[in-house]
Amino acid sequence: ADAVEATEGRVFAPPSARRLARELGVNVAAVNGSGPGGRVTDADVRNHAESGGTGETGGEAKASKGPKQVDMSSGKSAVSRREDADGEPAGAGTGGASASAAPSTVE
Amino acid sequence: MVVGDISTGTDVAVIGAGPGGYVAAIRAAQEGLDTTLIERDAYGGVCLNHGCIPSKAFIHGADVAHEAGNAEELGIHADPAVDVAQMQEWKSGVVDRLTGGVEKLCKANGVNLIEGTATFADENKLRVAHGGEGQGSESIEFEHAIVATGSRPMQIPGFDFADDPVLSSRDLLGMEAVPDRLVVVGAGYIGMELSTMLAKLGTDVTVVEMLEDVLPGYEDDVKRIVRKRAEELGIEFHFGEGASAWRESPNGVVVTTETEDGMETEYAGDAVLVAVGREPVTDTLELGAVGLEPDDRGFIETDHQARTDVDSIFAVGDVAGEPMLAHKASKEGIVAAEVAAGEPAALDYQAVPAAVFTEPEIGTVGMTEAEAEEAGFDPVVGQMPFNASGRALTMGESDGFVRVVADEETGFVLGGQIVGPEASELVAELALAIEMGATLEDVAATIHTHPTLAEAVMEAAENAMGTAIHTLNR
Amino acid sequence: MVVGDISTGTDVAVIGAGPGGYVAAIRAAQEGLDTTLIERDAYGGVCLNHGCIPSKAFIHGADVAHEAGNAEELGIHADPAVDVAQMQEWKSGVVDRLTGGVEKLCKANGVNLIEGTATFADENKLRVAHGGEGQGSESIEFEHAIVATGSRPMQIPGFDFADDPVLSSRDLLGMEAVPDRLVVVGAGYIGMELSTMLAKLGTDVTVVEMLEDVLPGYEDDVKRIVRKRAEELGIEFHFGEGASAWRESPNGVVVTTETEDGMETEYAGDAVLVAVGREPVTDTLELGAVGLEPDDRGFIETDHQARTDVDSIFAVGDVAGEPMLAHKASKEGIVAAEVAAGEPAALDYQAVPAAVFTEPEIGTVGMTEAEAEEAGFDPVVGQMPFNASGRALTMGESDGFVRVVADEETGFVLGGQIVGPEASELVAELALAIEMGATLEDVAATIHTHPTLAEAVMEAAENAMGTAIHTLNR
Ligand SMILES: Cc1cc2nc3c(=O)[nH]c(=O)nc-3n(C[C@H](O)[C@H](O)[C@H](O)COP(=O)(O)OP(=O)(O)OC[C@H]3O[C@@H](n4cnc5c(N)ncnc54)[C@H](O)[C@@H]3O)c2cc1C
Ligand SMILES: Cc1cc2nc3c(=O)[nH]c(=O)nc-3n(C[C@H](O)[C@H](O)[C@H](O)COP(=O)(O)OP(=O)(O)OC[C@H]3O[C@@H](n4cnc5c(N)ncnc54)[C@H](O)[C@@H]3O)c2cc1C
Repeated sequence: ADAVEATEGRVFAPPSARRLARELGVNVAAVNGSGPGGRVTDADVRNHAESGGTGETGGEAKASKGPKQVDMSSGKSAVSRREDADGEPAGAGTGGASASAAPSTVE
Repeated sequence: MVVGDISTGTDVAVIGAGPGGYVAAIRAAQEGLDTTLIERDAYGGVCLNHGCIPSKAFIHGADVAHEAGNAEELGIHADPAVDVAQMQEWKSGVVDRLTGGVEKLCKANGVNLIEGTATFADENKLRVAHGGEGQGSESIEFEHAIVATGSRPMQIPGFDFADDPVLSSRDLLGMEAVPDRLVVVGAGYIGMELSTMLAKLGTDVTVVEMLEDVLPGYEDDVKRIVRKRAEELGIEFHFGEGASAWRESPNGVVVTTETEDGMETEYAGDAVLVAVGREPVTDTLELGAVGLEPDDRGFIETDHQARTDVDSIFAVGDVAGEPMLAHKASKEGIVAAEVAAGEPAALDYQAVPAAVFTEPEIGTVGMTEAEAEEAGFDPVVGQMPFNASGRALTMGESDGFVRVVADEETGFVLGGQIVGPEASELVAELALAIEMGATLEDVAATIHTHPTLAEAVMEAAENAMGTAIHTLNR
Repeated sequence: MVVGDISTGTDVAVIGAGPGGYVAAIRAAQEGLDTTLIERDAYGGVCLNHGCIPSKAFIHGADVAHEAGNAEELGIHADPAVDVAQMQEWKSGVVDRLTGGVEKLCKANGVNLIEGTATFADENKLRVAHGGEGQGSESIEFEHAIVATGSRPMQIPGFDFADDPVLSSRDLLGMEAVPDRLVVVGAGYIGMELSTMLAKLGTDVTVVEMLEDVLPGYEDDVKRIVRKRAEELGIEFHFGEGASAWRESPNGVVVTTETEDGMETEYAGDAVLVAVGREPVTDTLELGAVGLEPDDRGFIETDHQARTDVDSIFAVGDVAGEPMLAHKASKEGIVAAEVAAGEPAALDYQAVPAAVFTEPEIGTVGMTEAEAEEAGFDPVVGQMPFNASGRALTMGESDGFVRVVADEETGFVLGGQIVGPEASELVAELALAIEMGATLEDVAATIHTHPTLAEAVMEAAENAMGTAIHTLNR
């Protein structure tokens, strides 16, 4: 549990994606979201973890915003991680559930 | 062509100003289209004038009176006298305010309003006959037409709404006094809502229903609670009996029912309310002129963009099929208007919530457990009874529950069934959860205000996950 | 060590059985930890015994009576007599049922329950003193302790709750009769909820408040509606005056207030209720034994996992800081229990909703427009007044509105402020929207049942997008 990080400021990722991030030791604020407005999905978190990203706080990442956002570890900008979120669609790999895309994902 | 016929052109002609039509017209105008809305009766359609709104106003009034008269346990001693004529007047005030609002909103958005009955001349032309005879008519050429002509109460053989003691829901909602005794034919949602309301206002209600239970389409444990409460209010149910005839009697009417194997029974009342369903209104339209034909049940068929088989014509609301609900009509109206404006809109919603304003209320959205199974999911179900909810108990309510249905593997919320206080409101959160593709965990992890009924939604999600605090997990 | 002292060991010792503690204990036990819950007074803590639950029960009772007595417009004529002693008995029944439920749930989940006052001996040991003198004590060795000792009403100089006519919220909620005249010191949420409730039950309420308005922390347009309705109920407000002294008088008490520039005024009542805030309870714990010291305001500081500076000790609920709300306490309790069990849990929620059960209710969640600006967003705001809501009008309610605050660029919902009927329930949908990272479009595109108050949430989102149907868009 020591790897669990605090993310201050608003995070635009559902609770389930935030929990996954904690489990994988990823700072969700550092993940570039592929959802509408940059919303972070489970797949985004997994991609981020697989590509070796962990604790960076994404100063530029849309997933987290607000002045209180504190760089908890490396200070690397999430911009450098942008290539990680290579077009994985929101809700990818969710089996048969048609409910996996929020209204705003339909553009 | 009739002499004196004026002909005008419009981008979008909307026929019928119910929640399907007026919403379509406003959105079309917002999209910058020249929009004309034609209504032959009253702005707001059935919903505002004879349906949702007047029924809920009376139900609220009946609730206030009933609750106060039955709160001895809470230390409240009252014997409310209800002046139904006055309640009617209040209800009419509410209706007038809302229908006036619809008219104002249409105008403010730049919608042209025309009073009259529209019929199709061809695929791009309507004829509008104004009011009574000799009031003239006009032609309207349109790029797109949106048909939103709604529905009317169904009649059954032998029961004609033209006869005084045979009441439709509309007749009943116009009442100046409550009947002492009423026979209600049909235990669907409209029959149940009105019966419950009347029972609270003091009417002896007898409900006859062809099927074996109330509220077809709802699950047994949901029905049971509503039926039990209705019975406690004094409503008498007779299932498996179809109304076959009625006759006048010295003090009202006698309704004859028949079972499948021919057993007849008679029930007496001051009048008989027939609430056996609603049928789409297409006979006002001369659909033949554009080559459209209603389906077996009388609906106009439409695709995922609310288009009919005729490219220039959309259909929305009750006339376009089930569920016959105001909010489904409005959604279709919005989509039709946006498609007419060239937007990539579609009827891609995941779920249409529905409410029944009985005692207690029912709110449902998405799939039941059985439906989820049928759809190929491996459903997991969580439940929270209101008798374990702090808020429910402080309201003197403990019947009912919140149930959440989800996909076991992914946790996605697939549906919810709520029966209990404010169920109609509580279902909104689950509707959003379904549309968002939220998981049980998402709902469970969202902090819910204490003490509220909405906590039960969270708790039901936790129960499905095996982590509920206020119920025992399976 | 005291002679006869038994010593037992436990994985998790939870101190205090309020909504912070009992929830933590149940979750810890669910996680498979050996869990011991120590409570010195009553299961359920302040919330169930003297706070949320009894206040909402009385508020509901007062509402039923008041609504029935003021529904002439609806044609309902009633003059309810309220037997407050009976209402008290009903309320106690509700409380007993819920606190009994808490005890049962703890046991069913395998939590060991101990009655007594816990104090720290060291970082892994508690001393528990049972009941009165001579009842003995025991020691409990723990792996982790969760402090959930809650809060108590604050006193102000000169007003001692030990004096009979000086009432705390707890005293007031134990009343067997309503006072004819009451002076209330403090117009925060507890003062306002109780004043409103009493006014509905017939008390002449005079509220004195040091600040210049009711409900500090809420926006002006929210406060205005609640204050106006309170005034209509006959509540008299005196702002900018602090209560400085009281004395007995032949028929009750006289309370003296003082303005900033020393002007004194006197107000008479049967008694005086002091509701000026609550302070954390840490003095029961001997925190010094583990080297912990409360902060300036008396709270125990914790991190994002509810841990104190001592590794083995967590603190949750009112004792761990603002907002002092039951549901925030429960959330912290769950997280502390999960962290103690080795789970990667954290207090990473995005928003804590809050409700005020005044007339009408207030429900808020997330950021206000000003807070969003401060946080660096470019907020866009949408609003739907309840006087344009069909459901609100059918309930005879038209005051208030739903406001949604979002980020202009991304559309993400950041917050909501609701004042109006059922605001406490309606805010749940916006809380889910915020946690999910939903956009305005997500909320607007979700079909909402007609006619419900929840439609106003959708409409407010549409208003922010410039596509509202039932309000004029800016
Ligand atoms: C008692 C009762 C209670 C109900 N309660 C609810 C509820 O709580 N929630 C809910 O969602 N639904 C409820 N409904 C159903 C709801 O009223 C309908 O689903 C809704 O009104 C459908 O809207 P619409 O726009 O399709 O048609 P309607 O509201 O039926 O409006 C159609 C309009 O078209 C006009 N029209 C028809 N033909 C022409 C023509 N040729 N030219 C011009 N105008 C024409 C009609 O005069 C009418 O005004 C209730 C219905 C009833 C009867
Ligand atoms: C009138 C009123 C109305 C309220 N309404 C609401 C509302 O509507 N919604 C809401 O969210 N909040 C409301 N609150 C606030 C709510 O009651 C608190 O936020 C909540 O009770 C905090 O929970 P807790 O678990 O932190 O502490 P508490 O509920 O205060 O419980 C602490 C428990 O610890 C016990 N304890 C203390 N020291 C020891 C010790 N050393 N050993 C053993 N036991 C100990 C106490 O006896 C107590 O039972 C209201 C409060 C009041 C007074």
